[in-house]
Amino acid sequence: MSTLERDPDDGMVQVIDEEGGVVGDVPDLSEDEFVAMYRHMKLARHFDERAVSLQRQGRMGTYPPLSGQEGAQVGSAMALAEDDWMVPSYREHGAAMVRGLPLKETLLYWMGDERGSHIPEDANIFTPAVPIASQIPHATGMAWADKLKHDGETDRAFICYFGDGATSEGDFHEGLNFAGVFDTPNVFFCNNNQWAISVPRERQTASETLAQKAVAYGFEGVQIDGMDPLAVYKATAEALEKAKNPDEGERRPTLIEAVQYRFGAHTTADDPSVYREDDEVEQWKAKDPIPRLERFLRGQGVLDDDRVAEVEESVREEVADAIDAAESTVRPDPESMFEHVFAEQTPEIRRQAEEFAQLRERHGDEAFVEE
Amino acid sequence: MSTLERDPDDGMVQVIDEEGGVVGDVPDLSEDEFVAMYRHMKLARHFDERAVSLQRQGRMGTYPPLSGQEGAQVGSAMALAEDDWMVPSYREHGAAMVRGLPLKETLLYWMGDERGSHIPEDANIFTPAVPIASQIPHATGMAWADKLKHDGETDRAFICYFGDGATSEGDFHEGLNFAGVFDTPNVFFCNNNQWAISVPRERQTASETLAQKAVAYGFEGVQIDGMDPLAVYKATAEALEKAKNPDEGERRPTLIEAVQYRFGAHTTADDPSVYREDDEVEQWKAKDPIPRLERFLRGQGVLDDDRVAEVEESVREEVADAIDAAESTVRPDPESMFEHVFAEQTPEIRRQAEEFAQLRERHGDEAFVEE
Amino acid sequence: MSTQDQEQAATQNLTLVQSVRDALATEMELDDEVLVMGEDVGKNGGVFRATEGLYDEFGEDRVIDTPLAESGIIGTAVGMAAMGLKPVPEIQFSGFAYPGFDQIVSHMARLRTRSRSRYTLPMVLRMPYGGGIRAPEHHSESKEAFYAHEAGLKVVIPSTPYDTKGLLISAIRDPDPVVFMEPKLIYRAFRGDVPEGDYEVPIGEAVTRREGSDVSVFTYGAMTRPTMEAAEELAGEGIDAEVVDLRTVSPMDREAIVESFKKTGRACVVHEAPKTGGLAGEITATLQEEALLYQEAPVTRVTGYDVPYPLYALEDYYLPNAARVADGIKEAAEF
Amino acid sequence: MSTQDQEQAATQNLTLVQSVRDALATEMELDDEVLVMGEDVGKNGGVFRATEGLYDEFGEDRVIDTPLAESGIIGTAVGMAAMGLKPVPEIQFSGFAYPGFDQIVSHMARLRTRSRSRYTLPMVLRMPYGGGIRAPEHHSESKEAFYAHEAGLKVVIPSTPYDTKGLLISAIRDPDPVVFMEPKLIYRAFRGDVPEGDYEVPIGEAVTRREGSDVSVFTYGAMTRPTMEAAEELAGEGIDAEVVDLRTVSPMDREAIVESFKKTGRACVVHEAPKTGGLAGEITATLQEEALLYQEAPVTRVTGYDVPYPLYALEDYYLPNAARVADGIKEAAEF
Ligand SMILES: Cc1ncc(C[n+]2csc(CCOP(=O)(O)OP(=O)(O)O)c2C)c(N)n1
Ligand SMILES: Cc1ncc(C[n+]2csc(CCOP(=O)(O)OP(=O)(O)O)c2C)c(N)n1
Ligand SMILES: [Mg+2]
Ligand SMILES: [Mg+2]
Repeated sequence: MSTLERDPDDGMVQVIDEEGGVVGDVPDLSEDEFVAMYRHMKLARHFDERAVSLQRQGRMGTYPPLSGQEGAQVGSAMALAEDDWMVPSYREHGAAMVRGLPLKETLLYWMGDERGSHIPEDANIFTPAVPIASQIPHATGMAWADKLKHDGETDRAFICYFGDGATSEGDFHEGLNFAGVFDTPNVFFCNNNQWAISVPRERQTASETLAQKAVAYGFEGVQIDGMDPLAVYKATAEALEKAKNPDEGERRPTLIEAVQYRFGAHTTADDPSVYREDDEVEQWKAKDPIPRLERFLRGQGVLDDDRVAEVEESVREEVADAIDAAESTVRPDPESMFEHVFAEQTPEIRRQAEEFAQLRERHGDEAFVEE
Repeated sequence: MSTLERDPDDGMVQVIDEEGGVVGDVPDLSEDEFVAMYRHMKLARHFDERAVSLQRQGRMGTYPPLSGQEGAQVGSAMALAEDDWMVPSYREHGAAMVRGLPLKETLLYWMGDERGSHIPEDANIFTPAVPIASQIPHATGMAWADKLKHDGETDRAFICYFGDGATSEGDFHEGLNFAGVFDTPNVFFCNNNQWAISVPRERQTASETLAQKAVAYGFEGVQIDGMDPLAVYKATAEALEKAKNPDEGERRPTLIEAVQYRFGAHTTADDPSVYREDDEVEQWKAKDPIPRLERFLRGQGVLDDDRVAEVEESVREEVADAIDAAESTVRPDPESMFEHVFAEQTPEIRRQAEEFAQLRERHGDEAFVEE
Repeated sequence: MSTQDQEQAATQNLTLVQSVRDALATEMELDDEVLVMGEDVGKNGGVFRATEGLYDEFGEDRVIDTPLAESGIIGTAVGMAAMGLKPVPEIQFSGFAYPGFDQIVSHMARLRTRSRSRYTLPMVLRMPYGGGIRAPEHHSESKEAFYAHEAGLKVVIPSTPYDTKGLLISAIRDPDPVVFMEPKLIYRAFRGDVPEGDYEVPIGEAVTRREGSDVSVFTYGAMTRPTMEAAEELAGEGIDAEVVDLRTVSPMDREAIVESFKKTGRACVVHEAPKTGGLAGEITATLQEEALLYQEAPVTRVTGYDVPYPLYALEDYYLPNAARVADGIKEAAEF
Repeated sequence: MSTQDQEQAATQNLTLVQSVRDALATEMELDDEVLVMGEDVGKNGGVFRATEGLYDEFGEDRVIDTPLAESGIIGTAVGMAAMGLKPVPEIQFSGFAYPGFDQIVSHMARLRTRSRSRYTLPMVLRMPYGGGIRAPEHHSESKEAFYAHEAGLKVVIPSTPYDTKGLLISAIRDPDPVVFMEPKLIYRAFRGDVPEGDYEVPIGEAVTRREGSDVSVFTYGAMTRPTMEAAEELAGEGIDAEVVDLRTVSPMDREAIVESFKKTGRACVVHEAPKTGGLAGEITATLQEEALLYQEAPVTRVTGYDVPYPLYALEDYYLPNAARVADGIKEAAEF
């Protein structure tokens, strides 16, 4: 039976428990895929640690850490087919790297360099949206376009990520409602990490689960253990299938609530000790998706100390290289500010750009930037 | 058992069937109250007919008819206690008249006279909102204020009206979600009249009922026969009770979906023949709440031919008087445009008002208004 | 299409709203990726009949009745456009665009910039705007200044059937998002010759509706009419007003504005939007920035008042009319 | 409180954001109907700490953490205010007010008018605005012109800790809705003397920060600082600039603006909002309407550019700084 059709009262979907023991149907992944999943998660975690430290050292601006959420991000991203699309929020660089977004881009973006927002042409990733929930209608529209363009048949699905807080916004409601009405090939993936900055999940809504909100849109919602990468993979794969499998009248969007926890601060500008207890953090750390998958894979004989060390080494290198690459990128050309507003500059923008060039000439860049 | 706790699969709550036969628990109303209910409904219907004809004759602007919806409007409004509040949309003048809004005000409002928007100080009715669903957060805020002011205890509830189309707007979602989180004394009353202008109910949302949307907010939703004024009265009374009955932890908002039909056009500017079949209208006319209540009350011996004639006569008189009063009201003072913007006019508004006075003096009103 | 072809092309005599419909039909015929969506645009043909018959002609996949949700309409259109479709969402009245305002200013206006042109939005957001039709509250506002102040949007406001069709076709073909505001007061007020087939009227170019030497009057949309009326009236009194119809309020045709002003040295700006923060301020500032030495009189502003748009019993007092415009022109002329 | 009392009152040395907090605490102490609500304003004390400690002091019924929904926040505050409470909702960054824009322009601004004063809205919508803090996208906009263009709203933008407290107290006591925009760039940039206890700084009154005779410079909020810097610099070069801090951008103190201009005949307007449709246009139009005969040079505008606010690597190039402001003043002075 598809995990999506479960009775909501059956609780969260789980495949491996906190010790890495098998408690559900293990998805059919090859050994390489299992290792890749593990490596992606390690990469995301290590990247995250380094990014936080770059910010602390003043080498990067505000940054939103993802530690604790690797299982949900990597598990779901790996379930996507090559042609599928991902519509992220600001915290999904872990998922985006699985889909081919170079770490360097992510670093540049958080270093305030506009060029970091350019998604490589061959990666089916939408530019991250900062206004909470506002990307949800986009994802619906993208999926809808695909369906319309391919005459109702489609073999692509569109996963859209957002947080627990996002479910309170009108755009969540409108985006999911359109998806229900027009049967768009969407998977709405809610990273319920228990907190929207300082506001706890229970304060966002009185509904018992976030998954049950799908009832309002006439499609299925499922709550899964978001710190179990295999449960995430499985539920996402099933939802993607349902989104694109074109059996007449059976294509439906799905809402997935992946229950998880953000170990760190909301962003580097946030101090979580003000609003939550260390105890709570510790409890959730026991569910850390990385050791959990590692234990499972060691148990399966897929990982051993050597392979783990290899992965750790290669991950460290990859991140270090990306940081070097980002930091050695020449600063963006200030005049680029006037580009990419329209396909063609308007006369007024051209005039302002010229004025700006003269201004810089007159005063030198020292007048603008404290070095 | 409260009708609010029914299994949603049990179908709509009904008290009298289409023939006026009793199929549920008749609410405990006095004979006078039953007659008042009947009279209010007849008044609303007759007012509606006259208003449409005034518009046709060019004596009034665009007007939104309510025929067919009298059962829902009057049944729910009568369930309110004196102290309760009503937060209407643009179509609830039938409900508002039950609560003491003079017909003359409603007429003035649709005649484009700002003074018609002034709700009498002693009527607990909020000014109608035109932007769809935007009044829902107001209702939540009003109820919340009442709860906060009275230290968590409250004996007032706030009913908020909106249509089926309104359930698609973000403000519906946000308003109900806040109500669920803060346990505000609200009853959200959805007049599902099957159409949002030309868009049918099934195109608004894929959810099977609108009532089930309450699941998303952690409170109860109930679907009722909105053309059965007694079912409406009953469900509303129970929901009001639940909203204000201050048993700790038991006060909850409710979403009521009152299934009904708009017999006429969306507004006098609309031509429903473009988008719906006469057949459909005829089918729903068989459920007309007025003959239905009349049959029931005749059966109970509360109404007979004489009393019906009496009611009809007095209703005709009341509407005719209101039209006279509205039409003999002197036109609003053009300078009133500059009033009620702020408690005190700003210097710029004062300047503009003076300029305007000079302009009128210079040109005479002929320059502005074609007579 | 060359000018010659145009002259040969059959013309129809259409109202402004019919020319909206004609532009949509023309582009939908030529380009499969163009689609129309919004509240009541399908079977009902739009509350103003701007999409009449398109549903029957192009089917429900290209003329889409949506749920009642402006943020959903604009937000899904953004997603569609990012995937290469060319959606033309309709907002029923400009006063109901605000639930979707975030999608307009945070996304429609910025997706190209944000993605460094990886994603672009060939979409047109249509909305009737303005007063004078005896409609209820929120149905009569004129808030083009909101959109003109947001970088990344083009804002077009036509005033004739011919321009409406040509500008709307240009807007649909524009690779960037356009807010297309239609003066509903003159949706059916008069007819004009409109060529069959497709043609473009360029975005960003003003047109002189009346040549004159004494005062330049800058206006757009529904206000073009009372302005022309006032200009004709004043001609009898010996004041020769030049009327410039901006047609696009962003990007504004500053060149045409300044050029006209250099000729006359006097100006009056007319719009129905409230005065404070309205575009008359922008135009005035541009004039004195670029041509102060030519200025012979204060630029007069004839605009809506700084009060909420009144219910219709008083709207004729709120909206600039020919008498008020004439006063404004005279004030500039006689200073 | 009389001036004398004020002099005797103890003063604290506060940053601008601390004075926001102080104003809130002061009014909440004096008036039980005042409450604070918004995202993270409770336990967390606001992402900028503007409500720090209020939750502990006044409890969760008066310092309310809400769900993440701006329309819900503003819309429920409208309902509360209509029932007589005095809510002070916080929007975390002005760039996130747009999901609630409909509630602001269709309801906050209009409920008094619509109900003919039966319902009034004694509420203050606080939001930090503006750039320069190295924040992500949408965290740096300056769109006061949107609110100033909507009749029925007052829009206040303080620039000093003293004014912040006094203006916020006035705003809370105002019977009508106020949009209170806080220059987050200078939330902690400097301290100033702020009296303990309550006092008002009147809404709608500009203040002259520096007297001068050559050029009038009109500005507000965070831009007051680079403007003052530029003025001081130019004093060395023999240009004596008068700096007028508007403090309220709607209703604008046109009298003070015109008066200063009549003295100098030259003006420069500085704001960080984009140029087109920004309030510099409004100010310029006012000047030449009321005092053209005094005008000796074009009014120069030193503003943000007409492009989406860039990510932070380039924001220092986007924001007007002292050098640019000095150029703008000089241009006006030397014309
Ligand atoms: C519309 C909007 N309002 C407010 C914010 C400020 N903000 C940024 S992240 C955040 C909390 C988001 O919580 P959630 O949706 O749970 O996602 P998480 O950050 O936990 O991944 C808030 C309030 C924003 N970015 N957009
Ligand atoms: C935000 C907004 N969008 C669009 C409209 C235009 N409009 C007025 S009524 C209506 C349909 C409303 O349908 P429903 O909510 O079912 O209420 P009903 O009119 O059927 O009572 C629409 C689209 C509006 N008033 N407000
Ligand atoms: Mg979260
Ligand atoms: Mg309806």
